[in-house]
Amino acid sequence: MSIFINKDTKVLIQGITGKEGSYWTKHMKEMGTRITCGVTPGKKGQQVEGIPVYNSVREAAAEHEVEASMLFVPPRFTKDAVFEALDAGIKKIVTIADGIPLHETMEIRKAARQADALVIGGNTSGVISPGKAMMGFFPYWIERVYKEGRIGVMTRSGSLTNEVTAMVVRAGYGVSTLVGVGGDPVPGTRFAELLPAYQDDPETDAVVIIGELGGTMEEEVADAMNKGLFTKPLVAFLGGRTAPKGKRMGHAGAIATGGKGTVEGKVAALEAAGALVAQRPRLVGDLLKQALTEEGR
Amino acid sequence: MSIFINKDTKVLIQGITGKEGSYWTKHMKEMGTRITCGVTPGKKGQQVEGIPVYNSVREAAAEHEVEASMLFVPPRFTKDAVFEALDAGIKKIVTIADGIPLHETMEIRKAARQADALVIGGNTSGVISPGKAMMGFFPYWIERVYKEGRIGVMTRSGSLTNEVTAMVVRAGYGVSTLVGVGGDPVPGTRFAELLPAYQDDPETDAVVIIGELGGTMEEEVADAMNKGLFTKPLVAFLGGRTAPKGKRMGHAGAIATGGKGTVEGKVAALEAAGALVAQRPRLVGDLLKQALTEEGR
Amino acid sequence: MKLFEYQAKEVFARYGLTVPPSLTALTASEAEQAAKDLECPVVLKSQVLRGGRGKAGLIQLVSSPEEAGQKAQELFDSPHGVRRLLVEKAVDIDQEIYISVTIDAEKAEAMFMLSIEGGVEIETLAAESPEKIHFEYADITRGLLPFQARDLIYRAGVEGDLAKKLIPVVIKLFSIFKDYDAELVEINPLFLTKQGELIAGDGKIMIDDNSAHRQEEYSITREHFDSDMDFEAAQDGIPYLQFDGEISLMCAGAGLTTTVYDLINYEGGTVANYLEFGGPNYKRAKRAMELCLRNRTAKVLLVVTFGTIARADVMAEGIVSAMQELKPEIPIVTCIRGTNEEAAHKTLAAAGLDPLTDTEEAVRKAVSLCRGESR
Amino acid sequence: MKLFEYQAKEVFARYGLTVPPSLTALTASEAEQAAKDLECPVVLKSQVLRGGRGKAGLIQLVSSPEEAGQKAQELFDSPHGVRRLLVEKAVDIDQEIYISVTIDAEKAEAMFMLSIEGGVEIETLAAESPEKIHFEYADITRGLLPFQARDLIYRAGVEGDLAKKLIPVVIKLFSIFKDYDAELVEINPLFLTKQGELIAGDGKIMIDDNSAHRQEEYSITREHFDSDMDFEAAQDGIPYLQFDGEISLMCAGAGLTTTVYDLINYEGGTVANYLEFGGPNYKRAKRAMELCLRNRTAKVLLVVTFGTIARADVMAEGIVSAMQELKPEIPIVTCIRGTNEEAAHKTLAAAGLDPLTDTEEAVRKAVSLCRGESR
Repeated sequence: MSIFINKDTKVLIQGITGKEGSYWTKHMKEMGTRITCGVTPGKKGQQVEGIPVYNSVREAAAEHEVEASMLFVPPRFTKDAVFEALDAGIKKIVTIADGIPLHETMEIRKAARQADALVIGGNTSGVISPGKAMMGFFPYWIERVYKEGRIGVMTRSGSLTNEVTAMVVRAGYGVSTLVGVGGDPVPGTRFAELLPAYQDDPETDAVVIIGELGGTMEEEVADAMNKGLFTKPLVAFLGGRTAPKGKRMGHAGAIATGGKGTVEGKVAALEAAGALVAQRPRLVGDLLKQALTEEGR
Repeated sequence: MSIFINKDTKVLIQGITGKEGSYWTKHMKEMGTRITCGVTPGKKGQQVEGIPVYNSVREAAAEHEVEASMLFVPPRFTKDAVFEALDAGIKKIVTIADGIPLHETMEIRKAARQADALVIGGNTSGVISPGKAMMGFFPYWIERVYKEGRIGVMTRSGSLTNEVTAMVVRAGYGVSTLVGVGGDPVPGTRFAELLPAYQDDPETDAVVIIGELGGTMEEEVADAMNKGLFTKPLVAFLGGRTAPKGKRMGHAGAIATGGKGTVEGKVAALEAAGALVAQRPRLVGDLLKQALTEEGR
Repeated sequence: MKLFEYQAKEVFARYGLTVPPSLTALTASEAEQAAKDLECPVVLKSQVLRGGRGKAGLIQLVSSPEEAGQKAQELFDSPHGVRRLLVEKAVDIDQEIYISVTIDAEKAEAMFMLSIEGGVEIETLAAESPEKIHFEYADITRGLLPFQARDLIYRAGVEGDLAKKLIPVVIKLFSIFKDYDAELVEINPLFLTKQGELIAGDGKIMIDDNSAHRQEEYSITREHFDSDMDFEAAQDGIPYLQFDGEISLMCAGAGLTTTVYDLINYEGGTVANYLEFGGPNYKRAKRAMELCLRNRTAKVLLVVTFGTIARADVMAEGIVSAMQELKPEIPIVTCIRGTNEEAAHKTLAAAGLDPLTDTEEAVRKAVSLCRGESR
Repeated sequence: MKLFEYQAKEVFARYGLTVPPSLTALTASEAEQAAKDLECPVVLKSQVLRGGRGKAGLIQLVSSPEEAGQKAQELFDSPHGVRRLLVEKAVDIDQEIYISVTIDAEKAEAMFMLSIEGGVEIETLAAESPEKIHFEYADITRGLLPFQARDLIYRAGVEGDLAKKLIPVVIKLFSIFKDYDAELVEINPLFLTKQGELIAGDGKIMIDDNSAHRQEEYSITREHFDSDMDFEAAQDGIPYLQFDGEISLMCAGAGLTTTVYDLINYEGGTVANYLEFGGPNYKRAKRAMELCLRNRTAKVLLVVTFGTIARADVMAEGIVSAMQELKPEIPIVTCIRGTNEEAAHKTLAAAGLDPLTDTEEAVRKAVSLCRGESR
């Protein structure tokens, strides 16, 4: 098991012949990801790491089974690539692109929801289920971070994810599935929308969320917990507690507006919903132990 | 019973205070239509024929039950009014406007389908179930046309509808529900999409379709009959058999393009599907008799 | 409203599509000068809206300015109403492609058609080799996305350099379609030159009449019509079609009019003209009758209506007072039904007309009047 | 990228929204002349991007050109970095309205906020009287339809003539939002004058940086930044924020940097600057270190990374060679982890640095170095 992706998920790579695309295709494949085909317009007939390349998603999907698409496509062409995947009926899409025009991120999220699909990203490292499969570019070879285990991780950040996940591993745990929802103001998928999958995943005992100031994603997690949609232990770490007001620190998504999105507000909401909030990354491990012991696991 | 609308359908009138709107509101009400409220922006608090007027559909729908909306709105504002009704969750909409910009008719039909709603029109007289209710502007007082009965009528035309329906009545029948889908190239609802309702209507014994050259609506009816989606007797009359090629005769929708849409093609498709096609309006009554006698009714 | 080829090509050029160098000419000497300026060989293309210009001899390749002047004069003198020529530099053609965008009414989407065998009419291609036409659909709100353009092109079997050049053509075609509220934008043929360039060989743009208020650049001119009558009626906002038969038709409602046209044909009659007397025109009987009576071939005026908002009594009064003013020399057959028809029939009878109520009867009467059988 | 008020108002005027007559002034004498030309009373508005200009005294009402010149000089001389004034004719105000459009990330739609009690900051309004803010949402593809603008206005309790005038304002605001790839378009206050006219009293437009390639009209200038350093770093494409503490921060990754900033504060330290050394900048250690070392208040340089594509070994080599070239006088604390970290640690150790691997340890060390506790 694992959420979003597993060893059997048939993955298409859009932008497979590019420098990043081919490099990470090799790594994803090495890690065990089942990549069935790739697409780069005009490159039909080529092969990348033994994977056949097509001109279009429609063409690739006609020849191969495809359940998910991984995009290595520049930000300005990401909307086009996402819509191409959605139109071909693909329901799981990961885009790492950093710099997608903001209005296009709105179009992407809206279209994904209308198609009942999940788009993860942009501005993320992707999704990884250590030891099973990966859609993205994680340094899975760093064992003190990407160790297989039973803790789900969701994050808005990149480097901070390594920092915090290392603490999860240092505490003796490993990761079931890590999803980077990305640092954009309008990510394709939000924390709370992934909680049901973690709730249902028999291989996930608890979830760690790595948030930051700005937006309302952490508040939505608290809401979902209050509604009983997620009942496993949840530990959170949030960056930006001391960030000065009025300066944009962190990701573009990390802005507090209209009285919403402050770290204090998020912490209060999460704690009221029963989550444990770590003030420092180092404390995430302790809180996980505390939560899982309370649960009697 | 009857399809689309009956005595109990709660109808909202958009554009109720206008000259046409208020005139036909009076007639629809007189005929028995249950009109609960009306909308004209900026005219909140007024009354038309005792019906309260609101500024917006949202406002009206919050105060009254609304199942269907009848638009008396100029063609350039029809898209806005249809979307307002759709956004308020209304699933049955009739627009009589003649002259809706073509690209907006595409948007209207697309949005209606996405919302699982039916938009009838534009460029139509609307829908009437004689003796029960009316959304539109039919001369229901002309008894030799608008007589209650058990024949469903669907039409792309206005004046021709009176001509043909008079023949139905002359043959001793009456009308269960008459739907004018309208003469626009992209009507909101197409013949074939209404067939299931006629099929299910216990008060409809047979259907007459009044078509013309151009488009593929009649061919779609034949398809539906071939697929067994409609099994009651169907009689068709089609105008434009002798129309010279290359001239636009009839409605804007009445153009044969890409080898499709000729009357000969339509007649062949309908006859192959088991429909009876009248060469002249006068013959519609005879064919109905023939069909209903064959059916043993 | 259809644009002329030269107008469509102006639009193409505005959107960055390549068109051949060209000039327009309103006289033979302008055509000769244009041929000089452009350098021969040039093609003289008659700017008329009818199809099949090639077969009708309305397109001429000429190899010298003198020939250009001479052929131009022949075209202007032809019976096809040529009033303007597009003088266009001849193109060195390697391949002809068909591309268009129109509307799929059922899907309610823009529909692209692409065939890498262009140069013939799409109707012919659809009938003879439907498998050679490739389709793509675009939601009008979402627009055409680049991947859809690529998809269409790859499915048509185009690859490599030509595919790269075709992608922007498809995308620009959609922009034109959208920006001009078009019913149709067609490039047929789209030339692929020996130098590998894509050039619009012809161009059709049809603008939706219902969107005319936001497409003010173009207005109806005499050149859009076959006859002065058509043009005059259109300026008056009265839908009108000119034929050359014997029955002048004044009807209300497009569907009914078309049906009456059929019935006249079934009865062996012929139609002089077809005039829309319904909708907003139902109070304009005098103007409508005036236009009808100008048809010198007409032997009878047939009025058929069955209206709702277009009240029968108002139409009848209009007809009667128009008769009194215009004093038509040909007989009038009326079949006016609908709202307030009793009053209408009284008015007509009082004026000496026979108020018929059955369309077929009226048609038969009109046809027999033409034959001089009765009056 | 934020536009200045005068730029935002230029955009408003282009879309047919009414703005007060105004001129800009770069000197006190230009301000005096502008006051003469516009006729007093006029308002001098400092063109800076910070909020709360009124409270900070950066907006001045003056009643004579002489006063305008004098107050303008005071504004230019103030410590707020005022480089341009908008000299604006004073408006006769009856009511102030708040209107804006921004983004609702969860709905992925444009979000309008309207309050008929404007003039205060939306954060204040949201905290104190949330019921006075009315919302409407528009799909970015479908656009804002007129009925939605009406709905918003009627729900806010506006009716009659004012409602009619507000509808086009809402619609135009959306057009600006869409055409300028905006994150925010705000008019606060929108004045209703005693004559019943709606005039934009202030204007904010924030353009999405990721859409800069299609918004070429505006570029980053020195006026957009608080300090020369911020501006220089931005021109180099290096995200940089200037503070006035003791630890110069060179970190990779926005989330990690923000967290390190928190940890420094927890430990009682202060930050001199915040520089993004990740993403595309990970190979530019020298330039990054150069910028950091310009902070004369900095007592230590702290480097924290935990990267993937931004390789640890490359960053370490960059740091070491930058050290050799720039010969920093302040100590450097490194905590570089991620891809190829073993090699990175060897490189750092060979250069005499202590390659720490725990962020908190590194922060504590930096803070104690500032206190002079160890080295």
